[in-house]
Amino acid sequence: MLTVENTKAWLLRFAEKVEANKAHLSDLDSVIGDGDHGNNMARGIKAMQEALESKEASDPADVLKNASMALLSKIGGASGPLYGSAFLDMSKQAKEDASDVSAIFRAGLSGIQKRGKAEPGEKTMVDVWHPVIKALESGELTTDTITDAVEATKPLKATKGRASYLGERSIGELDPGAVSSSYLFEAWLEGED
Amino acid sequence: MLTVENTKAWLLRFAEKVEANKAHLSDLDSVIGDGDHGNNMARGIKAMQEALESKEASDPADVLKNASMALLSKIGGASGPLYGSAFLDMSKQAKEDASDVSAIFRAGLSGIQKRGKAEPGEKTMVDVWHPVIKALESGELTTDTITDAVEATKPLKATKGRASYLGERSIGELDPGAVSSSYLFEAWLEGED
Amino acid sequence: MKKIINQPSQVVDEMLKGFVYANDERVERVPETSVIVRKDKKKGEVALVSGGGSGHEPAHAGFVGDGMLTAAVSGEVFTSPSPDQVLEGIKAADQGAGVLLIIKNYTGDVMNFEMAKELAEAEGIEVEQLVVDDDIAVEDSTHTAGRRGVAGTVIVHKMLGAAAKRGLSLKEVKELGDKLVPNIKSIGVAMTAATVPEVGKPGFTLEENEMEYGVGIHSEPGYHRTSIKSSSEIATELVGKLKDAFEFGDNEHYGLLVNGLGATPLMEQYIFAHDVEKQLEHEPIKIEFKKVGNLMTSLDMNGVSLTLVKLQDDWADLWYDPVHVTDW
Amino acid sequence: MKKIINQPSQVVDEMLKGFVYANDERVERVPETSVIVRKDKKKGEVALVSGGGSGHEPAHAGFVGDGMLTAAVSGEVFTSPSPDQVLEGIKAADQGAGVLLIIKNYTGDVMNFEMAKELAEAEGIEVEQLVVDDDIAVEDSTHTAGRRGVAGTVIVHKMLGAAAKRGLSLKEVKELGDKLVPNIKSIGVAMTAATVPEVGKPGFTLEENEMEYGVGIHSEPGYHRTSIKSSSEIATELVGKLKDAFEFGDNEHYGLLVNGLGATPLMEQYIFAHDVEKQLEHEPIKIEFKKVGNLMTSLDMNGVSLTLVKLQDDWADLWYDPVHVTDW
Ligand SMILES: Nc1ncnc2c1ncn2[C@@H]1O[C@H](COP(=O)(O)OP(=O)(O)O)[C@@H](O)[C@H]1O
Ligand SMILES: Nc1ncnc2c1ncn2[C@@H]1O[C@H](COP(=O)(O)OP(=O)(O)O)[C@@H](O)[C@H]1O
Ligand SMILES: [Mg+2]
Ligand SMILES: [Mg+2]
Ligand SMILES: [Mg+2]
Ligand SMILES: [Mg+2]
Repeated sequence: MLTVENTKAWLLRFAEKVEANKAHLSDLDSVIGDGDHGNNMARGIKAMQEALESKEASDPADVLKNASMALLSKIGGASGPLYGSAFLDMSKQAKEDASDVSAIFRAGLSGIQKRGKAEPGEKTMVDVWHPVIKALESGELTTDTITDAVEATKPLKATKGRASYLGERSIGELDPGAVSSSYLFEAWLEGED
Repeated sequence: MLTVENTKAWLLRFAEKVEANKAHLSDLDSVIGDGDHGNNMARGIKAMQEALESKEASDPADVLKNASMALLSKIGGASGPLYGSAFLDMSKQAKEDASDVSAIFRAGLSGIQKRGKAEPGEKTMVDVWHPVIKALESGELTTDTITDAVEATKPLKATKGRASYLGERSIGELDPGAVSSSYLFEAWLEGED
Repeated sequence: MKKIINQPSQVVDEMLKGFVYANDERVERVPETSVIVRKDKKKGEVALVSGGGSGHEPAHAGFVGDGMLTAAVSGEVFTSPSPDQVLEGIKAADQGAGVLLIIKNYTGDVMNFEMAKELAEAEGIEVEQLVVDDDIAVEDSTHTAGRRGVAGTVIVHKMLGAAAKRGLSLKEVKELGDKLVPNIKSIGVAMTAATVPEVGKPGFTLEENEMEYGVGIHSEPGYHRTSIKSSSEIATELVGKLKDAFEFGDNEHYGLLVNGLGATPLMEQYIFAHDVEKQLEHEPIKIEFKKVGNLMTSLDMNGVSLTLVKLQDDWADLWYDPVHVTDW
Repeated sequence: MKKIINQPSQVVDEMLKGFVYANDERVERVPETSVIVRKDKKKGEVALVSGGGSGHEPAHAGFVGDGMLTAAVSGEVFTSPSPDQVLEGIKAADQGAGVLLIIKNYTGDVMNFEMAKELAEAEGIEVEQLVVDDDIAVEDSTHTAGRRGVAGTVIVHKMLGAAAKRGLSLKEVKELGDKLVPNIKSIGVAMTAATVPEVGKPGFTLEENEMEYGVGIHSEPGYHRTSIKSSSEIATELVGKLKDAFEFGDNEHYGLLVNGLGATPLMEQYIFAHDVEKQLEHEPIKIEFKKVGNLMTSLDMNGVSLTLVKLQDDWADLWYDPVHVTDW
């Protein structure tokens, strides 16, 4: 069950993790992308924090929508529209039913896939969202699931996004967007304890 | 006494020395100028060699004139007009009287000074031409005179040409144009043996 | 990192301020946005909006003005602007005849501009989009995000800008663009990678004696790293790639662009252009127009790219139509 | 040395070939010379000839065309062209109304151009000369070859080009130049020195954290070496020097040029322009026009220079007069 409070707390934990790992995310992106994922995400979550603090929210859907707008307008690059779309569709689903968290995350994934057209296995953030949601639906989500999903992006060859230009050379590296997505889910799990 | 033969032989020895010291001249110019004096001189004396070989000369004045035109049109930079003017005025004087070598060199120096307006002590090629000609006139020119004149440019502060922008920092370095001029006089002396 | 900047996070905002300061007779900035729009808008003309990450100057703001772009939207360095910024660009540019978005083919740019298009349409503005994908260094486009959009985009700006100025409708300009884009192909070479100010080190490292063919304008990897070649050898390689891609035929007419990537002096660009000329002499094609200079740069990257456009109809005329922008 | 060239000794010839290839609708090369001359000469107009060593592209050939230079003469890299080359430039440029030589103040340039003037006069062509010495980094001009000619020369090209096009006589153009030159002052900063292709290494060495104020456009030494400063600090220093040199007074009008030295991206030039704007806001003067870009470069030198011209009469109009050259 999402509430205004636990949604805000979750997203602020997410923000902290991104902030703490900003350089790490950019470093990962330097290897198979253009080195800006940490800066992009940090810019976005800073705006999100400000929005969460300054904007009134009457329900969790509102919280998610405010977050969506902030991320969409401040991240930029590929991950901006993807996180923006994910949060927008999560907000819509939360409006319908704030109690079914799996359904809300599933809506987020579908937002990402509508926008980015990536399937699992293309070495993108989808490769974290997809297995994590499956585990959540079957009640088996642990931090290990998340870590494993992130690790599992290593052997993949990128066929979407900027990393795809590396072809074979993208194999053996973590996907930066998968790592930033893992923080979202880890932050969620920490609230479940 | 200048003849067509000894003038040509002299200038070809000069050319050899410049060619052999091209990098050295540019290195000297790197320190207090713009690093091109060796390349400039090498371009010029190559054209001079070609002119000496291809152009008919009925008297030593002609040889000097052909050399002048080649140097003037191929050296470029500051030293081009200076060597060009020197050789042109030497040619004019040789036309008058090919037997008085000191007078010919004196005319060359006056050509350099008309064009470049430098007095002795300004750390230019004038600081080799001037003492060398004085020694020649009193019958005392030796390789030591030449070497000493070159060395004597070291403590001078440049107040003409590109090196002047260095101000005090030009002190302690050889003047590149003084060095290239020393080759001209050394080549002359070698023919006198 | 030797850069004349202040806070790395402020480079885009300060650059835009400097750009407007220098060119205030021609352009203005939409307040609180990263949109540069021409001042002398022409009611009833189709508007062209382009942009993308910053770091490609003079693209795109330098091409805003009569006969080229109506507005340019700048993102952070090498990072697509967000949909709300592009939306502001669309609104500022609209001259009542609809807006064409000219997008370089990168996942981020395409998604952000597409979302902006949806938002603008929701506000009742007619918007079309054109994705430029001229970089033939990416061969296997079925297993990638597709060919990247690079310097050839500038040809699209120029020709469609001229078409819009001539009074073509949005539909016509868009159709012309659809026909034009597949006829533009580019390929580049880098001697050094670009250093993003906020990152502080080059996107990749090339040794003192190395260069790389096929690098993208955000330091994306190329197809072949090698020891440094002469300008003439580089021209042979790049012209060869373009020749294969176009399959040069008799009596075909082309336009040519030599583009400096940021830190390469004009002297070298002209030397390279001369070597390209020598390569093309052996080919059956005719070059109708040429342009050399820094047009679509990659910050301080040292390198050049070569673009050819296979001409049809009156495209050469569109190229020569007068234009009043900062950097043409 | 990472350069896109072939034989270092051939760079000037190959560059000129590439330049003519790219701009053959506007200019041509006088055969067997390094002279670039405009094709559409205007009988009866005063001709302007400028030039100097190569390595300052787009200066000077990029400014040849209607409303600016009639011909440009290129020497070897950083080496003045010889008198016979300048003479060829004068002969090619002459449109029957006399020729003005615009010379940057360097010993070599002055002597070679002066000799060319003498040769041309002997052939019956009326020639005047104007020596530009705008670089205020050289303070003590009585003990040096005098202030150097740098980016401010471009302002002379533009304004006198406009004056010649308006039909002023050689005497009038020369008089305008004599009045204009003392009102132009420049000062630069370098992050790296230029590498002359035939030399193969930079003219001087700056450590990774060093820069130097007052460097000349051939890597002549400046007046102060220091740790790297922010754009804003650099603007403070350079504007301060210009302010002292001009002694800014109320209601004075100026034109402003931010010039990239070759390897500095436009992004940084605009950031710097913005910092200059902020500095000048505190001053009583009014800036009438501004221009930012690579105009008078120094090969691959990383740095910028700042030029101000104190305006009188209709000089601002001359600046805005239309011009058709490759790089304006
Ligand atoms: N089509 C796509 N679908 C899903 N995720 C994608 C797609 N393209 C890129 N991504 C994600 O975006 C991340 C890169 O984001 P970022 O570096 O911020 O943007 P950019 O690539 O524009 O620089 C990748 O690591 C990947 O996870
Ligand atoms: N006014 C002058 N009078 C005499 N010699 C001069 C003068 N100016 C420069 N020189 C000589 O020219 C030399 C530099 O020549 P060079 O490097 O070929 O030309 P540039 O200085 O144009 O690069 C100096 O070392 C000096 O000897
Ligand atoms: Mg990235
Ligand atoms: Mg020199
Ligand atoms: Mg990016
Ligand atoms: Mg020189």
